Amino acid sequence: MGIIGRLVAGAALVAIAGGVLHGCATAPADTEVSDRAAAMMKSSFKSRGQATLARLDQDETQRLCSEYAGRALPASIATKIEQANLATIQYPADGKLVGDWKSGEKIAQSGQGFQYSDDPNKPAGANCYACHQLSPKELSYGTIGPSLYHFGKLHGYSDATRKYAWQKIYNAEAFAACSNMPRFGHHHILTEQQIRDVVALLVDPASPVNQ
Amino acid sequence: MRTIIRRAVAAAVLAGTLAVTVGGAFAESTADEIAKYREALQDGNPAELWEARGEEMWKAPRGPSHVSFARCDLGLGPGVVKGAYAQLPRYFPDASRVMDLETRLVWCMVNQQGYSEADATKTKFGNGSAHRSDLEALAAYVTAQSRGVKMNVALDEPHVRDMYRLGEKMFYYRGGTHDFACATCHGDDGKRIRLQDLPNLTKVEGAQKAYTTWPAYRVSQGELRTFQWRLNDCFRQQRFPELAFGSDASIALTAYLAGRANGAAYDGPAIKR
Amino acid sequence: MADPMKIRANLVGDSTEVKVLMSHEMETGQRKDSDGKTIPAWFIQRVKVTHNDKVVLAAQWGPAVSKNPFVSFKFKGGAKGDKVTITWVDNHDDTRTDEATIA
Amino acid sequence: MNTNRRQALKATGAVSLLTLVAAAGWLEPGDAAAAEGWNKGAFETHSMDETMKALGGGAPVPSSDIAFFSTPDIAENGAVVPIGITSKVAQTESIAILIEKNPNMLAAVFDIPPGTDASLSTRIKMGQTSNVYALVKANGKYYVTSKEIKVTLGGCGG
Repeated sequence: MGIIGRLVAGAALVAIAGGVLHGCATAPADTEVSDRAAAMMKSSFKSRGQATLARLDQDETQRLCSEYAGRALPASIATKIEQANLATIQYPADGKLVGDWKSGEKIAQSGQGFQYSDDPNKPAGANCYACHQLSPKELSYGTIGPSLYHFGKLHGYSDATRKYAWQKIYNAEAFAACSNMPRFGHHHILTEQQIRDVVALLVDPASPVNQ
Repeated sequence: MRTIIRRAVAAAVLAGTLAVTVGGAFAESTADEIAKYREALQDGNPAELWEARGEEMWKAPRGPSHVSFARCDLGLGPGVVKGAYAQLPRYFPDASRVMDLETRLVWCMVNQQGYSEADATKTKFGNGSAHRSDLEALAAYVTAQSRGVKMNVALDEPHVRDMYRLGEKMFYYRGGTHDFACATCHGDDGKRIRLQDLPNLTKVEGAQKAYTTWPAYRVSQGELRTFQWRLNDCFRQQRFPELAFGSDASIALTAYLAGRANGAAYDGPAIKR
Repeated sequence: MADPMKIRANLVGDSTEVKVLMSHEMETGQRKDSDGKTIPAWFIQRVKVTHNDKVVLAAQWGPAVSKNPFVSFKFKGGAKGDKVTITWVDNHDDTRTDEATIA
Repeated sequence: MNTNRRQALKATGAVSLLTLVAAAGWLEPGDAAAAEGWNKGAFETHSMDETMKALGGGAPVPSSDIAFFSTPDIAENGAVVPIGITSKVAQTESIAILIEKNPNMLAAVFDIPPGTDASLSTRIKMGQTSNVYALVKANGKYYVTSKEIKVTLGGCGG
């Protein structure tokens, strides 16, 4: 993501924080426990390889989603999280959103990347199959997210579908506040080309997902 | 040539029997077959090999002080093992700390057997016969002595209660490059990651089923793993930094999950994928 | 020295059911360590089970038998109190013998 | 484990291993060739044809008298795949397990003396989805059945 993009995102997230502080109904005791838990984690985890202690520092989206976890997220906060995250989404300069589904399938299969046990020089995967059904050939798929089998076929092979797939992979919080799905573009988990390839896996009529 | 012969034989075999799975398996039959797989494993659990080694270790004089665990108090009195795991973590006044089984074993090794902290925790997680973990063997033995005993973590004890509440916060703490919290994978009913069922740890039944089946022999690793390992490796996959062995955070999260398992009969060490 | 086996021998009807777990790496010789060096093969090659000096099962294994091997089988002629003896030998010529009483 | 068995195990330690196996007629003490009771050639084959040659037999006949039990169609992990085989072929002398796509095909051979059920279970490793063969030797002849076992990927770090 470009520097400008980051600044915009940062500003948007600061704006959410301001709004939340006013409407905050959390009991002081609970905040105190949260603060102590965060401090305890800082002293109980240790940096290892690429996974440094900085990973425990929450951004505003993570903080709010943790705070409201296990209970209903107020609509106003959900909207603010979604708007702030929508503002982070970057698009390729050449406007090309769709790559090679075959490469996308490999990315969808791979769970490598960002663990302290992973080689930081190897490209990360998106591990889509951990949570989603995609190609019917892969029996070993998870169900944390919805089935994406026939994604393109069902949504239509339109520009709108392609753009939505790009956005959702780039930053899922833009559409579903506190989604379980990682923000692959926003956190630079995938490169621009990798996102294109995963988009292709979803929207290319020739992809096994649409057979 | 070789391949051709092999194929020919295979074809002959296929033609001659109906024992071959017909292609096109789908989700329900996959789940059924995985259930069959797990059931078939129950017949012989290599965790017993760890239990036997742990029992020898528990009874033998060890360390620079050459004393056994006979004086080690897991909460029910010196040397008492039966049922002890079902009440851990608990607050130990002699250590002024809430401890889980592994931290308590280390405490006894350091304070009674004369080991240094570093020596006691040198091989926290074993790796093959060249790097065996005494702690994993001891944990296998101690936990097996609570089989069938109902989980009964003292949540009314203030120190334990506090750790439970901190652990609950940790459970929902999102962070890292992937925004994961424990709750990301363990906050809903009936979910799987790949083909692995994910217990919903926010529900009592889910926490009971999960907590009471650790430690476990992991067939994927050929090792017996304790709950400290379970948490350590979850956080690795969460893309978090490393959870330190026996750290307060590890005990807080254990207290939360063990406390939620209260009332269920302990059923480990188990065997798992 | 290798760890003891865990042997269960139970009379079921007129058969003795034997279940044994052995502590062994069963290293295939196909894996590499973190430095990229091949880990040498190390596995049990032969197993022999006897009851009253009579062989009731003999096996030859390759490295495709799982780590910490498990075998279950039945033989006829055992009685409660009899001994079942199991010996394995691996490719390092390391060996281990344990016995259990039929219950 | 009960204490009795533990004591039994300890008592065994006192018995000389060589005495024990010599009594069983398995190894002769001092026999330099003792270690050769393992059919090296048979464990280094890559096809049914080669394996049969190494075992000294001809092409096996498909038989419906051989069956798998407690053997799932899908293994959650290839490191431990439970395999149960029962042979109803008369005079079964041995049962072998072969995995087509493993680096070496033969996994294990069990000799079944008279008085022992021609039925056993064990656990084997599979590198990938493959056909698994149950090969039975009876009265000097070979019989076979097979099934495909799928090996799945797992885990969030996979």
